[in-house]
Amino acid sequence: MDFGYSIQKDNQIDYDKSHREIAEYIRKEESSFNICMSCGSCTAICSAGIFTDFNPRKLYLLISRGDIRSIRKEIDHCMLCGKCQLACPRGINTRNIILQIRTSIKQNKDHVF
Amino acid sequence: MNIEGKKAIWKDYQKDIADDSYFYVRSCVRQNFLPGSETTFIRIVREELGKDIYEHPCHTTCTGIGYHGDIVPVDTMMTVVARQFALMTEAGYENLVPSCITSFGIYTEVLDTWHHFPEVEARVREYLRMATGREFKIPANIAHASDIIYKFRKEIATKAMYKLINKNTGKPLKVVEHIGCHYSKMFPEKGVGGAEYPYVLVGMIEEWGGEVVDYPERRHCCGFGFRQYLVQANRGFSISCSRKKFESMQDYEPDMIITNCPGCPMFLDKWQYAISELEGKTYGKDGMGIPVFTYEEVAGMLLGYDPWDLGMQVHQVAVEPLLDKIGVSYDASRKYLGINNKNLGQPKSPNVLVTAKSLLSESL
Amino acid sequence: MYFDIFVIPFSAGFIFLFVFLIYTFSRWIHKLTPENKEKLKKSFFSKRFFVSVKEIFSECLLHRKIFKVNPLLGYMHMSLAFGWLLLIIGGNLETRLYSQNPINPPYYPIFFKFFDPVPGDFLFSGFFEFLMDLLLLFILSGVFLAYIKRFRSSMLGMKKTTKLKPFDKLALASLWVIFPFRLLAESFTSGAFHHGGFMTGSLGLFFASFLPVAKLYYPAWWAYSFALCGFFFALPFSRYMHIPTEALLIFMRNAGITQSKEENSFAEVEINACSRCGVCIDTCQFASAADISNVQTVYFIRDVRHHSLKAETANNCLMCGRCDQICPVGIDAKILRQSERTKFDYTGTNSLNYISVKNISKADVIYFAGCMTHLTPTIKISMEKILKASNEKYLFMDKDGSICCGRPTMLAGQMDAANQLIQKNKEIIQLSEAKVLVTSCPICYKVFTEEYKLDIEVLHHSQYLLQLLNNGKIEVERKEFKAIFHDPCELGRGMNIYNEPRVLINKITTLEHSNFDKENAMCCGGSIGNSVISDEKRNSITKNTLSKILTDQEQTLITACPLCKKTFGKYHHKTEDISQVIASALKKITVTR
Amino acid sequence: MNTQKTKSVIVIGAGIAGMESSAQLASFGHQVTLLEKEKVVGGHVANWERLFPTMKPASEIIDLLKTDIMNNVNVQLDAEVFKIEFSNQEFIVTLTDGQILKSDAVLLATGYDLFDPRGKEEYGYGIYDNVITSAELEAVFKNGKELKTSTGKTPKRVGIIHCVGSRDIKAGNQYCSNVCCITGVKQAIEIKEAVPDAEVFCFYMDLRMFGRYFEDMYLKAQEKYGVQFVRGRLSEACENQDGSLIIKVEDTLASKPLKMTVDLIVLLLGFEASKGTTSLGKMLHLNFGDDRFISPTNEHLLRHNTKMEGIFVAGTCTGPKSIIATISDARGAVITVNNYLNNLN
Repeated sequence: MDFGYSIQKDNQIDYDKSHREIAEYIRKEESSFNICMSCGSCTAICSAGIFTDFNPRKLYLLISRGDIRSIRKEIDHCMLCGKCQLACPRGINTRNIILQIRTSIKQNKDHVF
Repeated sequence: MNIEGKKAIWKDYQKDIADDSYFYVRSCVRQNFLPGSETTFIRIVREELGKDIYEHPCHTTCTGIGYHGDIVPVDTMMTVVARQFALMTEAGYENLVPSCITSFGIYTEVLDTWHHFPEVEARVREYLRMATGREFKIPANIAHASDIIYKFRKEIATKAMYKLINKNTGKPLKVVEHIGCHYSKMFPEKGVGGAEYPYVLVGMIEEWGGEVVDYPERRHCCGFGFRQYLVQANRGFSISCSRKKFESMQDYEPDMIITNCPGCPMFLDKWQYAISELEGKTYGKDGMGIPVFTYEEVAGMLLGYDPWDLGMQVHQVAVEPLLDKIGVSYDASRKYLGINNKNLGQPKSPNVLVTAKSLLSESL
Repeated sequence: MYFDIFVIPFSAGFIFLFVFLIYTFSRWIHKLTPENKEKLKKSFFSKRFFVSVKEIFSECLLHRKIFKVNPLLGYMHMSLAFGWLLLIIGGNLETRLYSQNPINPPYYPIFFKFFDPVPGDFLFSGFFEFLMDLLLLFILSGVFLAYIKRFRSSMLGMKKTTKLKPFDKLALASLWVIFPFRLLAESFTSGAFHHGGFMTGSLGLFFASFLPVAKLYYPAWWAYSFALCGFFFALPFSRYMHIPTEALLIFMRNAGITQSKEENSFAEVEINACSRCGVCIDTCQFASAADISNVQTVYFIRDVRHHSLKAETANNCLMCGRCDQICPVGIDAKILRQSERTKFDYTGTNSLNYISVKNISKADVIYFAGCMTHLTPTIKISMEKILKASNEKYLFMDKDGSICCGRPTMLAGQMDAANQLIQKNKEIIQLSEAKVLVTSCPICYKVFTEEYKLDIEVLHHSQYLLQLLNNGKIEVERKEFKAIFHDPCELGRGMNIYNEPRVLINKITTLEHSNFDKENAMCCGGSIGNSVISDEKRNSITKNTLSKILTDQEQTLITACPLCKKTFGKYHHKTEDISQVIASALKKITVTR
Repeated sequence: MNTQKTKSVIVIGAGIAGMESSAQLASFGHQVTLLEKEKVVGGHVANWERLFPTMKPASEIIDLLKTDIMNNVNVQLDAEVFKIEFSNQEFIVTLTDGQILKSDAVLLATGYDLFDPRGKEEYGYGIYDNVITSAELEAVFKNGKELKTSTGKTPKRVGIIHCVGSRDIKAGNQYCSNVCCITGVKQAIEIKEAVPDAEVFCFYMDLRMFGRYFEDMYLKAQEKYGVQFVRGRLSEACENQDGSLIIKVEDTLASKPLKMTVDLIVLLLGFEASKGTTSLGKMLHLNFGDDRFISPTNEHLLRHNTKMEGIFVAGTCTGPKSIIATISDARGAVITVNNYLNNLN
């Protein structure tokens, strides 16, 4: 019989242990990654967002926090249609960020995703 | 860490604690799992401090567990609390001393509620009258049992046979103090030292020669949290809370943990075993586990009471290593003998954590 | 038998080059797909052959296209290429006539002056003597220009010229000295034997006046031979490989072989056929408006050829096609880039399988606004207004949000993802049983037409609106205003649709003209073909383009692409989509049937 | 005006508001006495190194104001007001040293105090060695010291905590202090300038970049200096053995709890009505807002009048203000006082 004795995983982001190499790579390749102010315009008009919970704003944020648990699954949902890029008030090169995320995932393939 | 800063805060959080004639109310958890501690408390207060302490045969649970476990409605809880007050009034006492931290929180919460909403008090008085025909006076003073020990920590120190000092090295023992959440997190001004840096146990430890360890997760709950442990689905959360604390205190290599709450010593003690079984991980400098005590056990131990009379044989993490460090004399053979040498029976593997450790090392 | 050991360097180089070319060309042809091989074979025995020859003559020798862009540059190339050929032909005729011997060793004509400094009289001898000197002078004038181009490119009206790799340097150096050496060799010889043409002769006498020409002419011939040798050896590994390759390319192209997105040897031929003339650098708006000058087609192709292509270079291009338009060799760089980009695609497979096809209602016309159009609602609204007015039974395919047409992913080199999108959209379109697919976005239009292989009519809304007008399904009234039309890259150069929009607009107002109409249209800067360029550089391109195409600020800038509209709209508020223009001119009373 | 006898006014508080208004009042020909309880003029601004958004040195502003008051303003330092009375048409101001001054009007420019961070116990100011205040950080820069942790190490990661003592009923202040947001951005930039390879995080609830050029500074902080902004309020700070600190917040935009170790915490302290403002206001029975700052007669139109005729207010004694706002507020006060004095007979 199960008495429920288990140890729950922590939902907390532990910035000291989190995987920020992806973020560092992107910052190097696409500096506009830095200037997101999380307004959510990109997510609001996202073509993929209509069908999935793909959320560029949150994706960028989690990556910069080093919480990459979900990106492998989510990143390929993007159709690169470029609407977000037109919507972004800070002129962030959102399409390139997506491409760079994919590249960096490729480069860190031994990584636990 | 700047101790002056803490002292400044402690100054702001002093409470008046009655110095005699206490009406003692027991704790559901403690009288079942740590009966030694409550007995010891009464013994210390009567014999060592020569104070008058009375416990009414008819007093009941405060229903705090049920209240925080969402199964006892607030009015019921308040009426039961009112009955406790009535018993006290009838017995002619006015200084309430709960053994349980949650009871302390409950009584404080109820009085605060009545203070802001007199109509609620009136209603509860009416309920109590209808149910039992009893009347009551509002307690003049409510102090948790640990407050009493804190108040008389110096007296105890003077009478003590031992100090919280490693007799081999002569260095003070590194002590982790853990305060029950309901002691001051709800009403900081009602706890000695407030909510952020409570002083009640720190005061005892300093007075008795130990060195307090302030580690990052000090404020974190032990994991009991009623819903966490009582609801099976949440049990994993309960364990992970304790684990968080151990992970955080481990680097400081504490010699012992002292608590002032019913649930905390149980869970901080028992979960060490659970974790060793689940993850093969054990804590403490030598991985033999960190022994966990109630403040009464510690007071009693330092006063030279027999560890087995204090009920230390029911601990999950073996206490012997610590007793040896301090130099407390004890008869290992009597560990599992009760009153009149009645055999209490003993666990298959007394030093569970140690075997878990060895099993682990074999598997490696 | 004429021989001297100094001919050996030349002959060695000549033979090496000959063998190398035979080998490479046959390798390329061998690697072609069977059907392409077939095409090539056929073309040799059809009039296509002569077309190719003609083209080779006009492009490889006369360099007509370069002439059109830049006469001086054209002359330089022509003098070198055509001049040299004439020199060879001339030389051969001369020696044949002189020696009366049909078979001479290949070096004989080259070093004729050495072997027979004083040939004496033979048929047309005087004429040839004059002709050969004239041709040499002609070539030398080109060489002279080449010097200038290298050191003062601006003097040839070029903002920028290409940088060189080591083999290029060797080839170039040899090319630079070949003809000066020949001049010296011939002049010294003439000087020593007091016989020569108007240039070599007189120069010879001049040199003889203060130089020991009799001692000098032999080494000069050696130098000449070595220069040739150096050039022949370096050529295959230098940009000059384009000279022979371009000829092959012309044959292949005229045979109807095209570059498919998956790289094949045709791509290799194109890459080798690039002469690095650099006209693509100047036509590229990056250089002129965004101060980016290391990613242009010429550099891209160079990097591909030297296997040193970086993702950044491959991706940093607006894919506007202006360079393809102007390329003298006619290289289709857009497709080359696209296929190179596939190598940097790290998308997971079946990444888009979350897309579900909902139940689709039937219609005659299915309208796909496109992602960008959803950000320019005026276009959506106008199209709906017109479609309603036309009483067509239509279905707004992506009314509530769309999946992308697949072109952007394709442009990013993600074929798998693109195909997934194409399949999904295809399903929807087919389920609607529509006979016409109309889209407001040239980007979508291109991919619908080229990749979807639909068995129904696919139209850009500019074409469709014109149809509606012509069959009187809608009517518009004239309202004169200052207007200019901007050809979107994907619609104009991309799909060769230039007239429909103009006819359409001229029904409402009279279009004004700019120097950037049709093929010369500039890119708005918004292109989704580029994933690298920064927003700020995009903006400077947009501003620059506006400043060029608007002849006065009162003009309404009409375009036919939501992306162009949005991009220009930022800086020129009078920017309208063609559908907007029609919708606003729509007559209330429409023919109902 | 020259025909009338010159009128006198006492300005209390030689912060920037007091200095500016004194200078202007004097220029209108009034006899101005400026009282300052400290031994120096300049108030809080004198302790600041550089000012947002221009990054001009604060000393520049102070020096300019000093030259303005040098000649025709009677400045009294070390002069704390003991009491203010009104009898036969004039104000009698008694100083703690017994000195008595008279005037036709009094202008309060008594300003603000910084929130005492010990009120937020859980942030551990005064207990954890590496928790400092924005003012202390400013002092480091002003004295040209190197930015170091308590153990003398160069910080690798710094956390800047916004709204300390602002928008926090637990801290007793539910109002916004106006300038902390931009101060945080400014100091984040300065930290990056001082220690380029340090990671700097701003923990904010909202970023209120209301002023001209503020948003530009915010963008610059992200773009040029890579300062990271986390939307979440610090819940508690804990100390590690090595003196570094563990910060616990919710990253509310990621809707996840976030924990990170930082070497240094900077608390952006909010404004509170200064002791002087409170005591003088009470003494004169002026109205106070819920925020404990003085309420003028009318928040829109009579921003410098109080319910006491002849008593006027300028600067931050009527609520948190930036330097720019304070100076224009002071000038507004000058017009009001000047009109009042000129209409006296």
